[in-house]
Amino acid sequence: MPWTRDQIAARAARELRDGFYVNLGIGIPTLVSNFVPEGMDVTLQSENGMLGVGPFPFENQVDPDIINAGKQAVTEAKDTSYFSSADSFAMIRGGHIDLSILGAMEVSETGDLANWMIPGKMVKGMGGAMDLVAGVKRVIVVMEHVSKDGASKLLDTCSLPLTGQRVVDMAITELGLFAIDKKGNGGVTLLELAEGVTVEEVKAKTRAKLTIGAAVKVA
Amino acid sequence: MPWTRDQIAARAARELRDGFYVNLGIGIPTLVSNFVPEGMDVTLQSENGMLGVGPFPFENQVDPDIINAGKQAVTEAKDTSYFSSADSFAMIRGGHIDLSILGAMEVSETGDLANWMIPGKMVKGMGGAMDLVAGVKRVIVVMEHVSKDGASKLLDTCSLPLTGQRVVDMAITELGLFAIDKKGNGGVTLLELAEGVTVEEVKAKTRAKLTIGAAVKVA
Amino acid sequence: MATDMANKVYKDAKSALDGLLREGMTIMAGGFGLCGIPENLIVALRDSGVGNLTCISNNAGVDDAGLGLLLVTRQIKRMISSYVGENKTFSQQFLAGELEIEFNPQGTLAERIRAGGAGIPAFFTRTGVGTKVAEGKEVREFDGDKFVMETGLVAEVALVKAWRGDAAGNLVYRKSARNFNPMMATAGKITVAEVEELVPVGSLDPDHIHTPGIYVKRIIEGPSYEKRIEQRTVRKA
Amino acid sequence: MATDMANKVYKDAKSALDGLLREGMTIMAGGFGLCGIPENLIVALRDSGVGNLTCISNNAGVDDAGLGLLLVTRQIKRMISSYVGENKTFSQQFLAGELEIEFNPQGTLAERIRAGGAGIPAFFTRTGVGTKVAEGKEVREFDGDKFVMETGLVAEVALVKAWRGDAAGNLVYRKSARNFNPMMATAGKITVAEVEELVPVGSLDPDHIHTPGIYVKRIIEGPSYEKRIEQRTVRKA
Repeated sequence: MPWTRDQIAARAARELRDGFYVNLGIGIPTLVSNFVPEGMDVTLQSENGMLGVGPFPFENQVDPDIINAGKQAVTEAKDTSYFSSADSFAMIRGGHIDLSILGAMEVSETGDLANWMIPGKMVKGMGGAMDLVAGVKRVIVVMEHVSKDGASKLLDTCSLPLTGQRVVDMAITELGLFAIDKKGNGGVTLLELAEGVTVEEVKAKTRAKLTIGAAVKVA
Repeated sequence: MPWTRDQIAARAARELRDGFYVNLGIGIPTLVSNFVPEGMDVTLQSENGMLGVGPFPFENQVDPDIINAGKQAVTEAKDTSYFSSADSFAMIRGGHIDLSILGAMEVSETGDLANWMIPGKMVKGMGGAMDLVAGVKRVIVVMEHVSKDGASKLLDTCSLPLTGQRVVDMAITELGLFAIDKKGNGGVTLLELAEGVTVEEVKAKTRAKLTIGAAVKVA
Repeated sequence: MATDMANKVYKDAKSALDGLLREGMTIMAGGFGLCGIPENLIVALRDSGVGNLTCISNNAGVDDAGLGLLLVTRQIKRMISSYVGENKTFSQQFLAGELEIEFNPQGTLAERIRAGGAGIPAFFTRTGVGTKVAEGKEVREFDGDKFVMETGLVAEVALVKAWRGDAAGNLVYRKSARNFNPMMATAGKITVAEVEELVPVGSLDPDHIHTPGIYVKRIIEGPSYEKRIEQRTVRKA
Repeated sequence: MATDMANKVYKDAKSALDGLLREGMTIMAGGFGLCGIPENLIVALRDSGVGNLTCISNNAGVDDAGLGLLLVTRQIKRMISSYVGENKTFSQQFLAGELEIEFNPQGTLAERIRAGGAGIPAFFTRTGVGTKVAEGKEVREFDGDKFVMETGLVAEVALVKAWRGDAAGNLVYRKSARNFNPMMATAGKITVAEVEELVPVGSLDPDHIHTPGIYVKRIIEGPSYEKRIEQRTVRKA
């Protein structure tokens, strides 16, 4: 069985470390906050200008002045601070955020990321994604392995306009976990396989230079 | 009688306008704050990071965390705000300060200013002077007309290393008030003469292209 | 223009914009989504009827709130934004070729505005290198990494929203409603602020003021605030 | 390095610097004159004996306080400052050729540090155009005016002083003691903060925090503060 959205998020959460400052994108990335290990100190940043983002509010806690970058109502953590969006992106661009987890349309074997526009369709804008992937220390993409029309999203070269070049360190899909060689000649290494998924399925659904990690049991 | 230091400061104060935000340098410029007309709203900025600088404290008001850019103990005004030095110079560089009044070693007829170093002598540093003259909307220099060894400080060209190029709008000395053509071909125009000072004395003590303003009575 | 304290306070949004508006001008408007937007000033801007505007704002509001109000009336010719996904009117006008858009990465937009207010005409950032954003711009290496040059942004008028303010123009923002407001306050040739509460001068702690009064030329206390929430995400008790 | 909250608090200045120091390193120290300087951390740095330091600080203290302490012990090889006029030891060592100095205009220094912390490798400013400061640097025109390119500054360790702080590293400065501390907190690879009062997490208002905890890796409560005033200018009652 391929991983569910929750299982992908749970796997991504295992990349968190005590003391990390993390920025989570919208969608599956948001779910990662549900899987932070008990007792681990992880601080969430929201790029509109908030450090220390708590869970969604109870109905009586909703405050229109407390929203995250997805424009969702959220709450404060115990150590929250607010700052301007300029200061927020100074934090991001300056390399102070340990990890960003975000979604993607395409990821290439050299770590190129496309997640903001499809030529010919209405473009909504890149928001803070370009700043995040360029500035954060480590970038993990969580996404479905193939698009709705069956095309691989893990490619040798992105076909869509880029969000960032050589920026993705790791991709987690329903099929498994992949390390990406963004600094060298490129290449995707399958490090973990979802229970019940075969290496053959991964190979069939991946259009990138793929290596099977030593720890992966070839069924 | 040439103007005293207080008279120079008082004359400079007449260049203030209601609602102005002003940065004053050390020395005679500091005295200008004693001559702000009653009822006029002038806000003083100090480049270390304070807007709304009040007078020196009474003995029991001294607070080591409230100092001006001259490292002098000062007090708060009714509408004071504090900010970082980066934000302070963003304010200065961004052209938000209406007027800067500061001292000088030399001023040229094109508005060049030298007030920070004498080659061969120990250099203390330029502090915020270069930022102020480059960023503030209008710059008035208050200074003695000649140096201790009798050399004119109002020159065709500065001999000392510059603090800023084409930055000074007006100079006020013990001999009078001078407009400086910093945008065009240069030139110093005597607009006001201190009581009892002659145009001849000004001419003798000025080494710049000098025009006598129409309103100045030639004795 | 008089900038003394007494004269900074205006009685309402309409009078606060009086004499500042003209066809084809560039206006900044604070806020992120509908959070921290200058609600009352935007309505007054809409009611003024001034058109052909270039608006610099992170988003374009929704169809019936925020800058969306100015899209419905077709007062906006061009937007400089980072994300406009919440607005259907925007899509329609854009696809019909009636509206221009310049997308900026959000952090680049924020920094360009900060630079504009700080007298910095250009700066280098790694954001957007190797993407469409860098096309036509100078790309330069520093210490072996590539950076793209971006320019400062200013506006003829900046409209900002704060929580509290005083007659000297000092502003304090509340929580994540701060967002783009502080930089825009510095980058407007004329900055007009609206606040939920106008408090007496001297009642704001000098250490808590986010925008020093020097940046604010006109200020009003808004009569009311809708403060709509776009995504009312709640937990079950 | 662990950065979780509990581990950010150190018992004293000496332990807070433990493992961070090495000969020839670059250190930033906050403060303007003697106002807002990290008094206790500077003493601990002096006591460590580490030498050949490059110090980035607006001033160089006085002979017996602030960075002056490190000049007396000849631990500083090079200063990047804007004004060092208050220090006689400095003059002597400089004139003897024992000390290097790079003068920066104060605003350029402040902005370079801000840029360093914000991931901006270079920016343009009009400050210093046509002066010695611009020599050897790129000068470029924007809109008909000339600007000089300045680069971002970072340090291996930044030492800052705040009024209050918490175990998460959040800092609040007091009055004009803020000065260079906030930018330096962002520009240190490792930032160590000392505060007059360490308060419980949650007791600082999120809207009043000047330096978010992310920037502070280690924090101590200083045992005492001299807070010397350089110019004790008083009015007669």
